Amino acid sequence: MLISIFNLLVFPGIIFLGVAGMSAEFIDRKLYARMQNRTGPPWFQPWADFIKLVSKEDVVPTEANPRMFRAMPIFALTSTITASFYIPLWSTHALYSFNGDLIVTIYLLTIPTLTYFLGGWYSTSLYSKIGAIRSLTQLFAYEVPLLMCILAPALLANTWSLSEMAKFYSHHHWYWMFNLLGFAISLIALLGKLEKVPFDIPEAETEIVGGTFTEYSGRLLAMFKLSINIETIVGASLVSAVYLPFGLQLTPALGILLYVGKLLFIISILSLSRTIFARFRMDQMVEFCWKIVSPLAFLQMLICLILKGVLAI
Amino acid sequence: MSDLKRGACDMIRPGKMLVQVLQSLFKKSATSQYPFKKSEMPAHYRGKINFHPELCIGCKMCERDCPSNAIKIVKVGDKKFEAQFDLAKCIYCAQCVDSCIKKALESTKEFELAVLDKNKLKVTFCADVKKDTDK
Amino acid sequence: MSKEDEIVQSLTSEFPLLQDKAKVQRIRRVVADVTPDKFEQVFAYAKDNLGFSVLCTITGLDEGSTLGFIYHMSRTDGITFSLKYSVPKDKPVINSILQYFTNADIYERELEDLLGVKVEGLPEGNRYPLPDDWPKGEHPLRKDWKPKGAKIDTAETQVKEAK
Amino acid sequence: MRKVVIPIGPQHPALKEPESFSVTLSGERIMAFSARLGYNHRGIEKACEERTYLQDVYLIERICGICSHTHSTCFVQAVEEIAGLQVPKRALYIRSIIGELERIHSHLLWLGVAGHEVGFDTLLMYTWRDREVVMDILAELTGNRVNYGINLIGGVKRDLEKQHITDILKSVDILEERTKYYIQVCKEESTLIQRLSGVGVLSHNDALSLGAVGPTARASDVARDTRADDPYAAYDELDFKIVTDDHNDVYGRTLVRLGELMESYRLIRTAIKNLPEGLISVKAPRKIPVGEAFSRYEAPRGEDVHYVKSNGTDKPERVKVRAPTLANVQTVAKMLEDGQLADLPIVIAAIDPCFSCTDRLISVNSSKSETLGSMKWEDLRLYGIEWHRSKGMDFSAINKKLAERL
Repeated sequence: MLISIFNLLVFPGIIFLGVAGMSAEFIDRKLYARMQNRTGPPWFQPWADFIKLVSKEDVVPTEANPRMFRAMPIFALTSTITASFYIPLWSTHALYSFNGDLIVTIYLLTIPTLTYFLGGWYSTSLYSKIGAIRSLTQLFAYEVPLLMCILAPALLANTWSLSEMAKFYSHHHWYWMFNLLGFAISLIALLGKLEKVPFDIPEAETEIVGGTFTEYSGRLLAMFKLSINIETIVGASLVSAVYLPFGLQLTPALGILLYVGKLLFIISILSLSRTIFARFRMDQMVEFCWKIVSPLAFLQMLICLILKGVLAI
Repeated sequence: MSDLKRGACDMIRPGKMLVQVLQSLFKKSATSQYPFKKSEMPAHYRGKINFHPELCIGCKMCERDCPSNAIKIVKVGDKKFEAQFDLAKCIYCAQCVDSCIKKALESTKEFELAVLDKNKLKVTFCADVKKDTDK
Repeated sequence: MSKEDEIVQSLTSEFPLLQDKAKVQRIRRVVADVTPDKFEQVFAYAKDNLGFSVLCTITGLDEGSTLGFIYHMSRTDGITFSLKYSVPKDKPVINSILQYFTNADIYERELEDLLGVKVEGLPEGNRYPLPDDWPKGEHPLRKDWKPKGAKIDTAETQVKEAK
Repeated sequence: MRKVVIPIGPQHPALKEPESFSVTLSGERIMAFSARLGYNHRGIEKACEERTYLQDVYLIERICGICSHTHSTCFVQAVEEIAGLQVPKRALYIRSIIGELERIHSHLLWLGVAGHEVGFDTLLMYTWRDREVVMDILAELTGNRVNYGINLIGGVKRDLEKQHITDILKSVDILEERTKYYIQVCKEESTLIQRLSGVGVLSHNDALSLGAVGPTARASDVARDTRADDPYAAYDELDFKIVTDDHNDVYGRTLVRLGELMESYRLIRTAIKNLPEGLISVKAPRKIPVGEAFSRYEAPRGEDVHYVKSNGTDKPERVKVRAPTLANVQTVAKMLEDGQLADLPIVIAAIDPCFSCTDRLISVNSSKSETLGSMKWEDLRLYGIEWHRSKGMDFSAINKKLAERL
C-alpha cells in the first residue's frame, strides 16, 4: 500500500515526472534559444511560469460546460502519469507489466490529445473549437504511423509487453539497429503528439490565438502545461525504451545516467526540429503523414517481419 | 505540393538552416543584457534636452517651433529665463535645438526616462542655478 | 512636344471647355479642373484613351462654400493627372467611380466619413475610417468642425490658461 | 459542415496593429472575407491643418514607425515644390541613402514577421538580429533608431561624415552576406516554400485592376516602381533594377523583397560613391506661398502619395496622405479567395500591412463628452480595483506596501 502511494506520488509518479518534465521544458527552451542565438530563460523559468499560473484565478467561460471544462486537465495529467508505469526506464523492468501493456501505454498517451479536443470543444470559443478539430485531425494523421512503427520492434521481439521487449533486446545486443527507421518515424509522430513545430497546427498562435487552450487560465492551464511536459518525458521514455534498448543491464547508477542521456538526445532532436522547420499546414501535415510517413512505417514493419523469418526468432 | 509543379525552387532541402543553427549553439548570444549592462547611445543621439539658462535670450523660438508644446520659457528676472520642459509631451525631435539661435539647448544621450509619477517628467531648468536642480 | 503637353492638347481638343483649365503643373504633373457634369466623361477619357490606369487616391477638400474632389491618377511612365471638380456644400452628392476603378470604394468611403459627402452608387459596407459609434453629421475634415469638448493644446491656449 | 465566422482582430496575435477582419469559414476553407479598417485613425490630416509646416514634418513622420522617412520625405518634397525651393544635391543624396537604409530595415523586419506567421521563429530571430546592424547605423546617422527627424523643408538636418560612410559601407557588406544566406534559405528550405508557394495568388491582371503597389504588385510581374517612373530625391542619377517576379504568390513577394534588399545595398554603394559636395540645406520660408503639389515616394511597402495644398500662411490648408497599405489591403480579399485559414496570417502579412500608415484619425476625446467617451487612466485603475474587490480580491494592502517601497 505504502509503496503504491510512493509510486503514485513520488517515483515514477507525479513528483519525479513533474521535475523531469519541467527540466525537459527548460532544456528545450534553452536549446531553442541558443540555436536562435539568444540567451534563453534561466533554469527556474518553467517553475516560475507554473507557480504564476497556479496562483492565478481560473476563469471558466459562461458558455462553457464547467464540469467538462474543469475535468479535462485532470484527465490529461492522470493518463500521462499512468502511462509511465508500464515503461521500463533504465532497467528491463517496468513498475507494472503484463502482456499487452504496449497497447495500453499508447492508448493512455492518446487520451491527452482527446482531452485537448474535448476541453477545446467544451470551451465553446471559436478559436478553441477550431484548435480542437485540428488536434483531432492531427491525431488521426500521426497515430497510425506511430502505432505501426512501434509494433515493428514488438513483432521482432515477439511480445506485446514493453518489459519483455526490453529483455529481448538486452539479449540480442544489436537488434535495435534494425529499427532505426522506426525511431525516426516515432520522433516525427512524437512531434505531432506533443504539438510542437512543425506540427503545432492545433495551437498555431498566429492563426487561432491559443488554439485549444485559448479559454484556459490559472490552475487548469497549469495542469495542461504540466501534462504536456510530462507527456514529453513519457513519450521520450517510450521511444527510448522501444528503440534504444541498450545498456539496460548496467548498474543502476550507470543505467540512470544512460537513461538521462537518451532522454536528452531525444529532447534535443525535438528542439532541433522545432528550430529548423516552418509550421506545416493541416492538409500538408495529413498528406505528409499518410503519403510519406505511413508507408515508411509499413516498410519498417516489413523489415522486421522479414528479419524475423531470416533470423528465425 | 504545388511548388514542385510550379518549379518554384532550385532545390528541395528541408532543414537548410541546420548548419547555422548548430553553429549558433557555440556562438555568443546576440541578446543584449540591457538593464544589467547599460547600452551606449551614438554620439549625436537625440535624448533628453538640456538647457543652458545663461545663454538664453528669451526669443521663444523653441517654444514656437516645438511640435508638441513641451517647452515653456518663463522670464524670471532681468535677462534671466528658465525653461519648463514636459518630458511626457516631448517627442525628442530636437527641433528646439535647431531652432535655438544661441545654442542654449542641446540633446543629451540620456534616454532612460521612464518614471511611475508623471509629474516627475516636468523638468524646470532654473536660471540662477546652473545645473538642473529638479533631479 | 513633351508628353505632358500632348496630354493637355489631347484633352483640350476632345473637351473644348478645358481650354484654360488643363495645364502642366511641372514635369510629370498634369492638372485639370472640370465642371461636375463633364467630370465623368473627362475621367473616362483619361482612363481609357490617355492610359491613366491607376487611381492613386481621391483627395477631398473643404473650400468654404464648395467641396472639392481631386482624383489623382497615374500611368506607367510616371505622369500623374489630377482631375478636380467641386460641388456646392449644401448639396454634397457625387457619383461613385466604382465602375472605372474597383479599388475606389475605400477612398470614397473615406470621403463619406471625413467630408460628409454622399457618394451615389456605393454599395453597402463597413464604414471607413471612423468608429461605428461616431455621431452622425460629424465630419472631421470640414473646416468648421472642431473636436467637441476637447482641449486643443496649443501655445495660445496655454497662455490663456496661464492667465 | 456548418459555416462559422471567426473574428481576426482588432486584437489578435497575427496582427501587429489593431485592425479587424472577419472570416467566414467552412472547415478550414475561407468562404468570405471582410475587413473593417480605421482602428488606428489618429486625426493626423486634420491635425496637420492646425500646425505649422515645421511642426507638420515631425507629425507626418510619426504616421508610421517603420516608414517614417517615407512620409516625411514625401511631405517635404511637396512643400518644397510649392515653395519653389532648389534643394541641394547632397541633401537629395542623403535622403536617398536614408531611404534605402530604411527599406533594408523594413524588408528585414518583414522577412522575420513572415517567418513568424508560418511558425518559423528561427528566421524571425535571425533577421531581427541582423536588422540591428542597420538600426544602429540609422541611430548613428540621424540620432534615433526610428523617426529619424533628418528631413527639413529645404534639405536635411545632418551631414554624412567620413566615419559614417565607412560605417555604412561596413554594415552594408555584413548585411549583403546575410541576405545572400536568407535568399538561399528561402529558395531551398522546403517547409518554408510549402507554406509560401501557391498561397495568396494575385494574378497579373488582378494586380493591375485592383491597383496594387510596391512589392505586392511587382511579385505579380507589374514593373511599377516610383523610384524609376517618377524619380525623386537622387534616384534619377542612380542606376538600379526594378525587381519583379512572376510567381504571383507569397513566395514571389518574398523573393521580390529579398531581391530589393540586394538592389538597396548596391544603390547605397553607388550613392555614397557619387555623393556630391556642398550644402545640405537651403533656408525655407516659414510662410509657404499659395499652391498645391502632389508628391509620390516609393516606400518599402509601395507607393506613398501625399497631396499638400497651401494657402499662403504658415499652416497648410490640406494635407492628404495615401499610404501604400490602403492600396494593397484591397487585394487581400482577392488573394484569400478559396484559401485556407492557416494561410490567412501570411497572406495578410505578405502585403506588409502598416495600418498606422493607413488610418490617420481619431478625435481627441474628452472624458466629459458622452458620445465620444473614454476613460481616464486613474478611473480605469479604480474600476479595476473595484472589480477585483467585488470578486473577493483585495490588493489594497499590497498596494500600500508597494507605495511605501516606491
